[in-house]
Amino acid sequence: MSTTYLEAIREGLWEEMERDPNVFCIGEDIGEYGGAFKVTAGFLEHFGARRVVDTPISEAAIAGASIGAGLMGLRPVAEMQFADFISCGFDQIVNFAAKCRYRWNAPVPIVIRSPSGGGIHGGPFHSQNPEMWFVRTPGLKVVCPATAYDAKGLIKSAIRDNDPVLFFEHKALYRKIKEDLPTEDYTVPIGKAKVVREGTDLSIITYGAMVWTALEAAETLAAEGVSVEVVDLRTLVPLDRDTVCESVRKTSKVLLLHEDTRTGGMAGELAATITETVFEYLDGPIVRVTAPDTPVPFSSTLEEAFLPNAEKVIEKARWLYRY
Amino acid sequence: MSTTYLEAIREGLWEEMERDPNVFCIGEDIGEYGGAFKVTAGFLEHFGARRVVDTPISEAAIAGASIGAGLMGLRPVAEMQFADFISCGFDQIVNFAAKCRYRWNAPVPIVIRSPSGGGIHGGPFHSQNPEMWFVRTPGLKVVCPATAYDAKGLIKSAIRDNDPVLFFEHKALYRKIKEDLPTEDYTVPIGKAKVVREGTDLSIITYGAMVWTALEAAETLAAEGVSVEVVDLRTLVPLDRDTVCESVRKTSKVLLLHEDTRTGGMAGELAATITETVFEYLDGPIVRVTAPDTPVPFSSTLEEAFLPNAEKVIEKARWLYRY
Amino acid sequence: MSAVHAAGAELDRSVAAAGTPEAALAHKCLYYMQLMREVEDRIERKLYRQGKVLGGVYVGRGQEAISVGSGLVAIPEDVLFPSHRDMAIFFIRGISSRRVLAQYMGRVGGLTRGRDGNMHMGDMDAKVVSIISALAATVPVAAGAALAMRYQGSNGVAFSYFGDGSTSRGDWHEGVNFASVQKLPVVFICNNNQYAYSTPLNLQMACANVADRGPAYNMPAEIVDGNDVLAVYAATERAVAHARSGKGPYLLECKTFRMTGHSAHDMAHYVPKGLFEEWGKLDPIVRIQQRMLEENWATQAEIDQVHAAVTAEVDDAVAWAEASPFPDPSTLLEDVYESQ
Amino acid sequence: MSAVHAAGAELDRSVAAAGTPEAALAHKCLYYMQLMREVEDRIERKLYRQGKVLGGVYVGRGQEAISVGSGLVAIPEDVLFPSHRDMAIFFIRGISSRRVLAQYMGRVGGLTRGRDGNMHMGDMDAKVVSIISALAATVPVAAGAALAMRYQGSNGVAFSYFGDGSTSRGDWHEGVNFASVQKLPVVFICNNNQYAYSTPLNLQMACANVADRGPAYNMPAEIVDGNDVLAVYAATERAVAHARSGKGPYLLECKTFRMTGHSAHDMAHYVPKGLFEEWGKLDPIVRIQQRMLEENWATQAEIDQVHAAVTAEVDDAVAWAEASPFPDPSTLLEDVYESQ
Ligand SMILES: Cc1ncc(C[n+]2csc(CCOP(=O)(O)OP(=O)(O)O)c2C)c(N)n1
Ligand SMILES: Cc1ncc(C[n+]2csc(CCOP(=O)(O)OP(=O)(O)O)c2C)c(N)n1
Ligand SMILES: [Mg+2]
Ligand SMILES: [Mg+2]
Repeated sequence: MSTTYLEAIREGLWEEMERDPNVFCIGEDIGEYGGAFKVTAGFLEHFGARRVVDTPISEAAIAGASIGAGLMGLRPVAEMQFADFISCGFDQIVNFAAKCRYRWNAPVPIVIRSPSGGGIHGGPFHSQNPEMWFVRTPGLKVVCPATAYDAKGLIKSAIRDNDPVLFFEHKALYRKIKEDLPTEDYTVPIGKAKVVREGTDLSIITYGAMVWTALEAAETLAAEGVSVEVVDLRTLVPLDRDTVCESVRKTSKVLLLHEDTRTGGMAGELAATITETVFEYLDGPIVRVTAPDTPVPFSSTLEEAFLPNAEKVIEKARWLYRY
Repeated sequence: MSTTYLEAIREGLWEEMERDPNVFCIGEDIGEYGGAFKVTAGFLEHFGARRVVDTPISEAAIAGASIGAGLMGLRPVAEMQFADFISCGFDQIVNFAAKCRYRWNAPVPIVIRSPSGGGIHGGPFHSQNPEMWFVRTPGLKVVCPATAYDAKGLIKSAIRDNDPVLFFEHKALYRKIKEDLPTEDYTVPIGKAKVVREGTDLSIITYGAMVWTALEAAETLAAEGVSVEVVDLRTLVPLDRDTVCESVRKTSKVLLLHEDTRTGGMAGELAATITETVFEYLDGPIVRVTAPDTPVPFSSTLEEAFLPNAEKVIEKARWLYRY
Repeated sequence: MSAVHAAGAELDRSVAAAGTPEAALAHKCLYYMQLMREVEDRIERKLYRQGKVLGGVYVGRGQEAISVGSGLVAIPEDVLFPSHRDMAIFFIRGISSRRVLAQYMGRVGGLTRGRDGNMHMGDMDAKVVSIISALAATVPVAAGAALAMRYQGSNGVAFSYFGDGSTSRGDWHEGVNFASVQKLPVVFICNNNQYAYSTPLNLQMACANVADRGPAYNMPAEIVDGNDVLAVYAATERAVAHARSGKGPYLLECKTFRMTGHSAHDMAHYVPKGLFEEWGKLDPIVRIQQRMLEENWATQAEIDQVHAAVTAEVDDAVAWAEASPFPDPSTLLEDVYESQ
Repeated sequence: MSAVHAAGAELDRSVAAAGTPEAALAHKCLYYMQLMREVEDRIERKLYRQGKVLGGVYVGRGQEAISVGSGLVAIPEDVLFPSHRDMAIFFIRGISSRRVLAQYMGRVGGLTRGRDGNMHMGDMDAKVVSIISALAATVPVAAGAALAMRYQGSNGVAFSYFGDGSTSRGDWHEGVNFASVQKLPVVFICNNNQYAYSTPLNLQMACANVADRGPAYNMPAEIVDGNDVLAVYAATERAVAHARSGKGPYLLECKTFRMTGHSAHDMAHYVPKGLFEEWGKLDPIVRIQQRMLEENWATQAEIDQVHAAVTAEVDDAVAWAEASPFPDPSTLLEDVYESQ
């Protein structure tokens, strides 16, 4: 039976709570209501209020209480109702959670789950991709799964990880994609990218919902005789630089793709990594396809123009291929 | 008479308050005490409590109240006691201030001054360089002056600017550098980089305190016959991509330097900009010299190892020159 | 300000016809409450279901007395910070139902020109500041506006609106504390509708009333029946008098009930059914109508006429909004900064 | 736990010699207050001036009764969250003055191995959680630790310490609110020393006492003389009994005065001179000594002996700390993540 991206996360969380009594959930409206997106639907009934902690509207307290519980040896999984509200608990994450181990050897094994991304007419405050705030903060791990399989495997790894993990769930994927999942327990390692399509002419390096955009573009380009390799980073920190560079060595042409806005986005880090590591292999400029540097607009006409899509990727890829 | 970097900011702020009755200061301990670094020493006596507003320990309220006053047509200049505490008022800055104009055409002409940077044994919470959190957030401008002249000219431009400006003052420069300043009113435009040393072999692109490190390295390298061009970005947003690319066209070799940690740092954005714009001019890998991906350590031995310095720049530059 | 409303003529007429100031006030209250109810009904029960309104839809059905009763106290100098359930504030400040509907439909005629949706809108000319999604974020911003008004020598007051759940946020505390230390002219107006999304009060706060938080800031706090528009009006007058006279902020807790789910997609299964019935009997529009009849401030025919006028106004507004174009994608990059 | 202290033998002896539990408690209090005073004096007045301690130095001189009187109430299960003026907590939890001094000097012998400085230290084995600089950030973290203890079936209580100024922060409010909604076992202990850096109380809060904030959370709040170590001890016993019994958090406001500048570089010109004199008379160490003499809990010779033992302990600790190496730069990249 096929499992959606949302259901995969739900299952991963559920199984980890069954497996380890130290795992618990905390967040706004996650109990009786089951969470804004229903990821924890049924959890309260099954696990009880001790392990499914509904909180006041207090993102700093959600993050802070998770840290406190993590320091005490529990494994809290906190939910931000939308990734856009993570900025309300920001200091706890970037200054408290991120630096405890480094400063006084105190592990903070917490997971912060955040539905992020656009494409659902959410407008400026329900569509953001805030991963780079955390990618640039040493001490945090950052995970952005693109598939149901990875979402389940990575949420499990995140929960078992002994460092603070930011887990970004692309909300447009929640109910849009599904696949058959193994019935037995499995994990996907944090820090390993995956070549999701092999190719020889050009590499698209991407993550999150844009993996699907890249695959769509690759399909069209294949018909035109352009062989595109697609690398799904899966984890942004730690970054699997080896897999990225390996792909560049193979194709010599790189298109970096993300839904996040351009300036200061992940593409920058990738471009720097590539030029400093495999510069000699490059056979053309490194090209970026990203959202422009604006807030996420609400209206469909604008949001469509704002979000990267296969067309935009194809156009840039064609140009790069011919370069 | 020579003016320090700190005194230059103080003068710029003072003159703007004299010039425009809508300009006022707000922050913790900025009144009678004159601010943690004494940037506003004497302001309370001269301008009175109406225009020098001491606040409770409430960074969100400092940012939020500044936004409210800015919406009403005033020009608040807020002080974060240390840049490290800006994460406590984060949501106000990245979601409120940054998006008002875009969303409902409401300008938020505020300046947030923050002493940032290491080298003063401040440890993990008094040494951070948080500029990239804001560089990646559309709607904010980000300014990082390196000299007393620029500090004064840019604080004035920031105050006169009709968009929210994050103004990072490198605290290690406060009393370390000085120069003669013009006696007449002047400004330095936001968004314009400056070639602070001309060269032909290699470009170092940098900003903030690292400009001095770059110049020191360039001096040593000159003695070895390597002609280094040093570009001081001065403003990170808007980014003067033209000046950066112009320098690369000239030298064909680039070393990117910042005090901020490596992953997700400004060097990434620069590397991406360069490879997508002037790839053909590149005659070697783009090289980064940055702090490593750790919190800022306290002990001198570690902090020294952590911070980029002329030696580290020289070593990389030599390698690149020979490449 | 009524000129911008299609039904403005009817409002002016009925206010003028009212015998006493009290009756005139009641007429105004009825008009704005009816208008808010009608616009929100149209949005939530029609346009949203037709797919013409996208994104989140939050309505203030049953809570109209709060924004209307308090908003009508505001003078032009005052700056208002409505929450996501205070639509009437926009109408009272002269923003037409046309523009509000266009906003919901993502059209250029909306206050954000399609850049943002629903109640995420503002207009500094009308002195209405847009919320951002992050709850209570406007609270310190309202304090800053109040600081600015005192700075500028204006006698304006900031009206800061929020729900019960929003008082849990750090920004709420920082903003209220700063306002009270600085004795700023702010009235803090809480719509305590007993739920925050699915979260009931007892999971939100340990105190019995939001007003119990007043003493923490040495700030007077008053509880008022939030479904009685004239009571809200009177209490707001007290609050505003306090704030305007320089005595500092004032907290008004309006007890009410959210007669809907949190937003249009939420069926509110978590709310005990009996509560809807109980509070349904206290509907603020029905109550003001009854009062108007009892006090002879209006006849049933006049009351019906208000409803008819409002319905006609909203029909026109919907048509106007639907005729307003979607934003041109070529404008995508505009307005992030003053000049690009 | 006294074994880790060089002067532990003297402490054990004097406690054992005390005739009554009260006298024994007084001896403990004196020892820890003296030790904190001596270590801080050495740091601020000697090592800092010699350039051997770098960075910010904040001391709790004159406030020792608060961390000592409350910290001695803690049982091993309890988790403590000291503020930057609560050094004695570390000693009470068995962390030696050697390691504390090494911490200040940035040596590997410090609790953070030179990675952080001054009071930014913790040790989960001793159940002491490190502050971060951002004030009040530990407040929600303490609530989380309390949640964990209840979850784990422990009867531990979280001791959350902070200053008057820290109560202005949003995190403080969110943490206290969450703890009170969840009825978590936390005692919130405020050292109200009347200043936050240069900021006096009246610019920090509009209420007269921090305790006035209790009702906002339906939380008992008590004011105690923070310069009377036995009074602090007794009040903490009440607070802890409440929290440990499952009734939820308790707020203890310890009135005191900061007898120094904010940090070693601050001359506190903004503090009216008279206040130092006035509060100097209420020095908590002098007061417990007087009490001990009055009550015949100790002789002057015994009191002098405590001081001598503490001085000797600190002499040894300074030497030990100075002998501890600076961190090896080759370790620079370690410990950011579990495995690199
Ligand atoms: C900081 C933040 N966290 C979470 C949300 C999601 N959210 C939107 S409205 C809402 C409930 C608000 O409750 P309340 O303040 O009582 O206002 P009401 O909707 O009841 O009028 C929540 C949790 C948000 N908008 N902002
Ligand atoms: C969020 C934040 N803002 C500002 C500071 C700078 N700062 C350090 S201590 C201090 C004063 C603290 O006052 P209080 O809470 O009363 O504690 P006290 O020092 O008086 O014990 C300030 C403003 C900080 N550490 N954190
Ligand atoms: Mg509510
Ligand atoms: Mg204090």
